[in-house]
Amino acid sequence: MNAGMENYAIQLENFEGPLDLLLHLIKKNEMDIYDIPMAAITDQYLTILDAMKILNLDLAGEFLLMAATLLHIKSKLLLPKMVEEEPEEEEEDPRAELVRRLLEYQKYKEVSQTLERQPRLGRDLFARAAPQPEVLEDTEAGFVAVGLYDLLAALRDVLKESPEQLVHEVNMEQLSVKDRINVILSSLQGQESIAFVDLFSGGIKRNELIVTFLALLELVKLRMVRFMQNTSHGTIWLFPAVVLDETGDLDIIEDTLGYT
Amino acid sequence: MDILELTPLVEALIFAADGPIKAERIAEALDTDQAEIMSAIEALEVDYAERPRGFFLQQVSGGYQLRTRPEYADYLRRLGHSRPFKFSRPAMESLAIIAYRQPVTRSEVEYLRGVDSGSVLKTLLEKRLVRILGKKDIPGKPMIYGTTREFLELFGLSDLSALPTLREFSELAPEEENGAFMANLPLLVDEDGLTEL
Amino acid sequence: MDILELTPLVEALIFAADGPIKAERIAEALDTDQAEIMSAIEALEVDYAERPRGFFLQQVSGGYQLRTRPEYADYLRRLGHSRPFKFSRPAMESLAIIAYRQPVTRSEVEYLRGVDSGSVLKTLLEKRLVRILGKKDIPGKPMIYGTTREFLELFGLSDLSALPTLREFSELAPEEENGAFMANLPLLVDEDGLTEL
Repeated sequence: MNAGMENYAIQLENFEGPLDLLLHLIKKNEMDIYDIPMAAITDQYLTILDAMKILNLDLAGEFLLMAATLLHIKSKLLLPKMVEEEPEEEEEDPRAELVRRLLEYQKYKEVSQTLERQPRLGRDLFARAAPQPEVLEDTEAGFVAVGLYDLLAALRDVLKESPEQLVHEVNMEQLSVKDRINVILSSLQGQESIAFVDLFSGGIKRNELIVTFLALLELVKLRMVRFMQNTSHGTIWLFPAVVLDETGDLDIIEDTLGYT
Repeated sequence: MDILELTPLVEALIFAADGPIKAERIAEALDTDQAEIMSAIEALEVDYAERPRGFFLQQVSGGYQLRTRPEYADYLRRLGHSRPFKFSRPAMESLAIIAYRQPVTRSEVEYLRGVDSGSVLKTLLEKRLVRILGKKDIPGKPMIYGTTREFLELFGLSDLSALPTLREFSELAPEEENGAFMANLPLLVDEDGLTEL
Repeated sequence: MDILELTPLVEALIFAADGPIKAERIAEALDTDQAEIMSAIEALEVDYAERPRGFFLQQVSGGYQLRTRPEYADYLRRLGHSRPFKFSRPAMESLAIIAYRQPVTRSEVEYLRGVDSGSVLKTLLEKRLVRILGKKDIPGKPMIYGTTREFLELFGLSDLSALPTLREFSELAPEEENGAFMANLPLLVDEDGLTEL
């Protein structure tokens, strides 16, 4: 790794995620946010991802998703303008959604810094620590203002301790990344696309979620699928990047994935 | 430090201390000598005598503490607690079980909790968070319990289907499982989100 | 009651309350009307402005609370009885998003931040700065989140409308140094919560 890359790798710790990193790159290079040079930014972004290879996979996952988005935007810009089928409809710049996200992210990043500086109880301002003994006598105020979180936490604790079959709810079924890849591919079969969130909906368990995510990353890596974002709602859509065969099954040697 | 500057500062320290605070400790925190602190305390006492405040400076167990004036005690008692009452752990556990597994019998609650829950159940009934739905058609005809409208209101729920599931809860963050997998992810699993100094 | 009598009494009630107290509740405890309480509160504010005290009256979470003056923070931290939250950047970002966009789902937070926010959200829930408001009436019924009273108290906000104005960007703001985030905080507190100068 050269010095520059090392530098990136160290700096990465300071970024909250792909949006933060992109924002930094755009500012550093004094790029016009409304006219982001996709080739340049994608190159820089990917260089950093290379430097991240030594880092763990799940971290890279969120960054990878953005890489796919960048590549997609870049390729869309490179496509020769087709003869418009519906010339009336004004086509949005493929970068528009990304720009909106970056500006929106910047807004919250900035305000979180303002909030951070706000005089804070216990750090900058102090209230009285001990209430008067006089007011402590009267405690029958009834039940108020506990959160649902407390209720759930209580339930979790009970179930954790409780005997018998209730525990099975927490038990995880063993799922392989390979199986999940095939599940995803078969659900893509005959479909134009699937919403990214749909892959994770329906009360999916945590480990399923991780396996699904890993499977998606593999599919991106294998260039079997592409992610796209719907501009109006910002939904991430999953598209098949290849023509899937009848079964939709992919013969993957599990070990090569390195998750087992 | 100037006595005019020192006095409110000493007042602030006495105000925020979690009990009677010794002049010695104030001097230490302000990196000044005790004699100065004593003059500031005297200045405070003069100040409180001149202009009536709701509290006074009391010398107690070798230290100083601000206390409300005794003649206000009646009003203060009427104040009661401004903090919401917190559920006891047993109450919360029982309520959670009833909410999620209703209709449920007392013995089912007790089986899950592993302890007698009669008195907790009684409190929940009294607070109208739980009600008797009827009797279960099994030998012994035990009473079955469920939650009330007040329960929904307390938690701001439109109806019972709005109760989040345990699965949704555990999805928020992995507990132990996948621990190894998630352990070495510097950005994703942020350092506890909040740390305490 | 005479305003001269009422003012120290109101001060005593605010002083003694174990959290921000609403004018309404003071009025109730004193069996008088709220307008009178408000004049007493104003009189207190004038008084505190005239003669510097160690604390001031802050309007927070719909009520009033006495809090030490911010310029004394360093000295008070040296007393070491408080263990303040230190927010990580992910926690602060998520909290800001939840505060401004509530009711908000986890996936909305994650979309805005571009990263998984489950564990941060869980920590914020545990610290009671964020709460589950219920479920959103859309497919999948995701949980929706909002901030709590504790959040307002921690940041000294009278209500959500007192949040710092959200600046709309039409372009990029000048780069803020990485690390500038914490730069102008008096971070003198070491692990023991004690300061060393």
